[in-house]
Amino acid sequence: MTKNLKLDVKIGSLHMKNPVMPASGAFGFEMASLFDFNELGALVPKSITKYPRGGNDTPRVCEVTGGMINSIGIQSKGLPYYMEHIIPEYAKYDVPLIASISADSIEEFAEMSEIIGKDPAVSAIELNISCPNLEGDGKAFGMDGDLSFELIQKVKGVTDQPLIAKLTPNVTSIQEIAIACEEAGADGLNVANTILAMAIDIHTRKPKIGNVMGGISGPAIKPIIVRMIHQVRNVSTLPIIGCGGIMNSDDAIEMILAGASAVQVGTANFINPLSMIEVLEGIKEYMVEYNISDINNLVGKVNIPSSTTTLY
Amino acid sequence: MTKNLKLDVKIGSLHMKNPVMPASGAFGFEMASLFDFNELGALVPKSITKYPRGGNDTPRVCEVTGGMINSIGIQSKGLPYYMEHIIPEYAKYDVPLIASISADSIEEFAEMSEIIGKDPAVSAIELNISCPNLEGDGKAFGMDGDLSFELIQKVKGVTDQPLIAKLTPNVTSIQEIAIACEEAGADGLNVANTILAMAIDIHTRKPKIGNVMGGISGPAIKPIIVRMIHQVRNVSTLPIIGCGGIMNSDDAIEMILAGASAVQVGTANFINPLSMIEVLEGIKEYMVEYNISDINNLVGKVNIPSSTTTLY
Amino acid sequence: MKAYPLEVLSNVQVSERYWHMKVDSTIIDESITAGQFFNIKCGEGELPFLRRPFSIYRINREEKTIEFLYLVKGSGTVQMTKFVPGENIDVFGPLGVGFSLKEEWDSILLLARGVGIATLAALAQEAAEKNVKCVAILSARSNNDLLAAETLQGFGATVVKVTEEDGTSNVENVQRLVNQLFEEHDIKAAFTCGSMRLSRLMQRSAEKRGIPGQIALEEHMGCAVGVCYACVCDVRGPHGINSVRVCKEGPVFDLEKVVLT
Amino acid sequence: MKAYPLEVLSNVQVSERYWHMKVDSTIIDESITAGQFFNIKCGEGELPFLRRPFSIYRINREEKTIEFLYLVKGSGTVQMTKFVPGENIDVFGPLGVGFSLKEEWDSILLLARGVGIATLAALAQEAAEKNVKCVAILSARSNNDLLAAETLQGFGATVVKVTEEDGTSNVENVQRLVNQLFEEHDIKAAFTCGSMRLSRLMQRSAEKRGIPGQIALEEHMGCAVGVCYACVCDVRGPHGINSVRVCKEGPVFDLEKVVLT
Ligand SMILES: Cc1cc2nc3c(=O)[nH]c(=O)nc-3n(C[C@H](O)[C@H](O)[C@H](O)COP(=O)(O)OP(=O)(O)OC[C@H]3O[C@@H](n4cnc5c(N)ncnc54)[C@H](O)[C@@H]3O)c2cc1C
Ligand SMILES: Cc1cc2nc3c(=O)[nH]c(=O)nc-3n(C[C@H](O)[C@H](O)[C@H](O)COP(=O)(O)OP(=O)(O)OC[C@H]3O[C@@H](n4cnc5c(N)ncnc54)[C@H](O)[C@@H]3O)c2cc1C
Ligand SMILES: Cc1cc2nc3c(=O)[nH]c(=O)nc-3n(C[C@H](O)[C@H](O)[C@H](O)COP(=O)(O)O)c2cc1C
Ligand SMILES: Cc1cc2nc3c(=O)[nH]c(=O)nc-3n(C[C@H](O)[C@H](O)[C@H](O)COP(=O)(O)O)c2cc1C
Ligand code: FES
Ligand code: FES
Repeated sequence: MTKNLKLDVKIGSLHMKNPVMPASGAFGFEMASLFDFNELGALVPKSITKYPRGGNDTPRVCEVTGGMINSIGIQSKGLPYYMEHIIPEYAKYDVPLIASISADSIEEFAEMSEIIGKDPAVSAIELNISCPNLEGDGKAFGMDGDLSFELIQKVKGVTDQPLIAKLTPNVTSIQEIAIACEEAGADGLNVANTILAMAIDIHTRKPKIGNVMGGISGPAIKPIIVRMIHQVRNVSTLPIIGCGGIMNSDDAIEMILAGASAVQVGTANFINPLSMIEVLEGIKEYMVEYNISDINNLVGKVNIPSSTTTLY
Repeated sequence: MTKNLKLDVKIGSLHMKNPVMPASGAFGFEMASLFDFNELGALVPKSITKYPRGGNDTPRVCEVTGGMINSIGIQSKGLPYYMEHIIPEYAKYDVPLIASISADSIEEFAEMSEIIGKDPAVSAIELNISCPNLEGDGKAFGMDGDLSFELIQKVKGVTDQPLIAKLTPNVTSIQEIAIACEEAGADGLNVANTILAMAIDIHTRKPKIGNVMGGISGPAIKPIIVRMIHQVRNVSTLPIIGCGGIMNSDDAIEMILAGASAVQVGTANFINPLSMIEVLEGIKEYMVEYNISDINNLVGKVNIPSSTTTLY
Repeated sequence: MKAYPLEVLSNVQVSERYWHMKVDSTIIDESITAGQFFNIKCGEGELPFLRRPFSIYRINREEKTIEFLYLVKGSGTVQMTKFVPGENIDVFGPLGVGFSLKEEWDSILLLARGVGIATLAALAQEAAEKNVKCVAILSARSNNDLLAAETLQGFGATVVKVTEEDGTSNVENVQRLVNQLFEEHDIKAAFTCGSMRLSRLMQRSAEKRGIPGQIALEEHMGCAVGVCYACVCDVRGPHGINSVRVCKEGPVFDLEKVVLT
Repeated sequence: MKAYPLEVLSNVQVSERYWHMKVDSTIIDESITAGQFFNIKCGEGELPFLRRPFSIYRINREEKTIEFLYLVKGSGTVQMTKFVPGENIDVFGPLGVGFSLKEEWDSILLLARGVGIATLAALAQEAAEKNVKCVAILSARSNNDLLAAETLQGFGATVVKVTEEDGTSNVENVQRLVNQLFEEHDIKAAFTCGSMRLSRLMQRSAEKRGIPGQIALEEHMGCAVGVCYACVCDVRGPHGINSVRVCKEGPVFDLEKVVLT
């Protein structure tokens, strides 16, 4: 029965055989012995920066209710190492590779995208626009509609790769940013990165994260992300990748019903290394149970009562 | 020993004998038989609207990891009933009463504040600027710095009561809103209201909340609120009331260390009706343990390592 | 009402989906009436986050115990099955307004569906204590779910069972039974709980005959004490329809006044 | 490495703050070495959220069991005390790089503090199996915390205990002991775990004598497999200081290379 399920989804010219993939920064080839990467819809390595970076002070993670805070600081070996050693490692698999890029300026995003985009092993680029704009006021690019527009448009001009904008949830209106990215030519939207958070050890009175603040991930943020997916779906026709707090297939299906065409699993991998495989299996079972032959027929199919006020 | 602890805090001319009070909407005189209201720093009834309101469709609450979503819709009996029946009920206690106001327009906020402000039983007004601006685009007043400024300034002109602006956390920069409120003459800032969220029942495919979206409260949001308190503390000298996810005294102390002068306890009351009393006791024990004689000496005393980058 | 630490005396599975729990209520010095409920903390830690509301299934005033009958549904009730005898659990209540049996009601009809039976069982017990004749139609998916029937019979109630399993639980058949029992037993008041469909049926049938009645409602709850307005329902009042709180003005309401949707 | 469901054989409190757990490791068909660790899921539900890393305390290859010694610290370890014999727990590993005893190291000195003793115990066991002479200085708050001393003695190790209780655990005294034992036992390699202060002392002392060594580090972890870069520390490499992962390149590192802060 599961044989006839249509699970494949598209983001621009990126074609994935199923909607389940890892979230950047919570996946790597060190996991290759745990399950078969060929089962996934796509592979998404940790975000790469142009130059090598050392990352932030430890502790870089701490546990909070229903999740964790991380502030790794995008420790990276730089673009040349990435092109030479990391991409080839993933190219071994028969699954599209989505390269995630972090940069300090729009020019750097464009420059890196151009280089990475030329690698035939790469099938799409995810632009981590949640990282701070070091030439501007230090706020993330994705906190500003105009900057997001400019960034995507610039990158669009230098590469033909499908572009996924990874939005930050730390905004007043995720719709506004989504629209800006769509208008600038993005092929898909990742909703979303982590939510900025902080925890303090009341006995040492020190922040629990070396870098004081970090991003919260895990089930605690899922209801906020589901809301944002639904909001973005209402204003944009772009395929959405839902990301934030998925622990099991029910969570993934919830995001698909809210409007996501695909999902990324991050923190759950740390707790159950087989999370992604189980999410995929669970989606199939749900489709069989409810007689859904094509996953795309579930996307955005939440039943909104007509009487609902649009103000919250 | 706890006898000599100085626990009293001030917000403008509002003087509270201790920093622990309820959060609006999660408290009422139906709880009077559970503990002695006179133990609290202040009493905060549910937000009142000018006209009676029926509230939203049920279900109005649902459970999520580490919290709950609510969308009550501010069910209210209107201002005249409030003045005649609700305020006198709270006036019986020897504790300052903070009246929480929700309104659809700036004029309505001013009109209501003027009326409520004249009642001698009221000691301060909390302006719930997280509610939507029905004359504008439907976004909350507190999502826009200019509107927040205008709102507070208008209200400041019609009453001498200390004004507390209850901020919404659904913003790109809570600092910007905090500064606007301070410049407009607010006496204190409540950080913060609930975070907009959504949950879907994957079997019925219906939203778990009748009104589709609602606000998430409870420990899941605490790390986000702690971060915002810290951010606001860095840009404003106004006393902050920390609110969001406090379940016990450790959580309250964490917020105080982040920069809160007082705290509000909401959802925790639903799980443990003695939460507020236990939070207060726990704060006292902590002060004794660490030899803190005046609670004000703890406010904002998180130890930030000097090497920290200011970009997150 | 208060959050009482109550000792679990027993907590056992009584059928495929139902569990029965008895707790020591000695320390509760308030009166408890049928139809009231308790809000139970189902786990020691943070999970599940909210308490869960449960009606009182039996009140044993002499031995100072109370009993609950619960359906295992989601995270909260799954946790509850882990309560072990000897353990103290955190039980908040008694909450809300229960049933009230008027003097003149010497013969009553109960119509309960599923776990609604748990709620009406306490009423049957009270009826027995007051020598009120009690007739009950109990509806469920399967006979296995109808274990509480014996409890009601133990109280001297006349019990009619209908189930999907037997094909007897359809609205037409229940309507026929209601009509028949109203006549046969000269019913003075009607009570219902557990199904919107059956409640509407009972409301219409009682109205037609001018028979008064009461209904116990369920709604998702926040505070369970009346402060948060999470649990509202509509009832007809002298000045039109009012939104009232199931946890405070209810969970038991006059059958004729409730707006059933 | 893999997430194995392992049966708990015993889980008992062995002193005021320490617990000892033995699990059946029959299904693990990979090799496990002293110094490696497992990342344990401490509760069945969502709490605590993350797994918790624990070194192997003892490896019993014949009976196919492994043992952990753990300090009850916060939510995770409190949950672990609730594991009961017969229960299957979710144990992910073996992870990281363990100790390696070189052929020529016929006499080694261990310096462990607190729960670091658990980590070095497995090394003492391996030393015993390889007929390597093993001398250990164990430091703790109180004698009560030094229960593992007997385990080490059982492996034939010479054990010196120092505690706050006895006033013997100060740096000066430990330094004196280290110097003395280095001489007395013609130590060829030095190992340490559990205290930054003592690790620095050991690093300096070994360096002065040109003695090699290894150190087991702890750091807060996310993935525990090397993908997230949560657990980094600095080590000196041929081209300067490198940031490496405690979970992947460690937790055991060459003593002389680690940058201790
Ligand atoms: C006044 C009252 C009396 C009740 N008496 C009984 C009883 O005697 N026996 C019994 O088995 N059940 C009773 N219920 C229903 C019972 O409260 C729910 O079945 C239970 O809360 C389900 O929790 P869960 O975690 O197992 O299920 P989930 O479905 O996982 O619960 C998720 C959330 O929804 C809420 N919820 C789900 N179903 C209901 C419901 N029907 N009513 C209110 N909230 C709900 C839960 O409280 C929880 O917050 C009563 C409900 C009310 C309001
Ligand atoms: C490689 C390695 C081996 C270890 N071996 C042992 C051992 O054999 N016996 C033993 O008792 N302890 C050992 N520890 C420490 C043990 O992991 C912590 O004591 C435990 O995680 C505390 O969890 P908790 O929930 O009880 O405490 P909490 O303080 O509540 O934990 C909160 C969070 O901080 C993390 N954390 C707290 N302390 C540490 C720590 N020292 N190292 C890493 N993360 C920490 C927890 O994992 C958790 O995520 C080891 C740690 C590492 C990294
Ligand atoms: C340890 C860690 C490292 C991360 N690193 C990156 C990163 O390099 N680039 C990025 O775009 N997102 C990064 N993220 C965010 C995740 O990709 C994902 O958006 C977030 O964790 C929410 O999903 P989750 O709740 O499933 O983990 C990281 C998350 C974690 C926990
Ligand atoms: C059921 C419910 C009703 C609420 N009603 C109001 C309200 O009327 N006005 C208001 O300003 N905040 C309201 N809030 C928000 C709380 O005051 C508080 O800001 C929020 O719940 C976060 O705190 P907590 O996590 O301690 O609950 C409500 C919250 C809940 C859970
Ligand atoms: S549950 Fe709060 S008013 Fe009923
Ligand atoms: S914990 Fe993730 S790299 Fe070590």
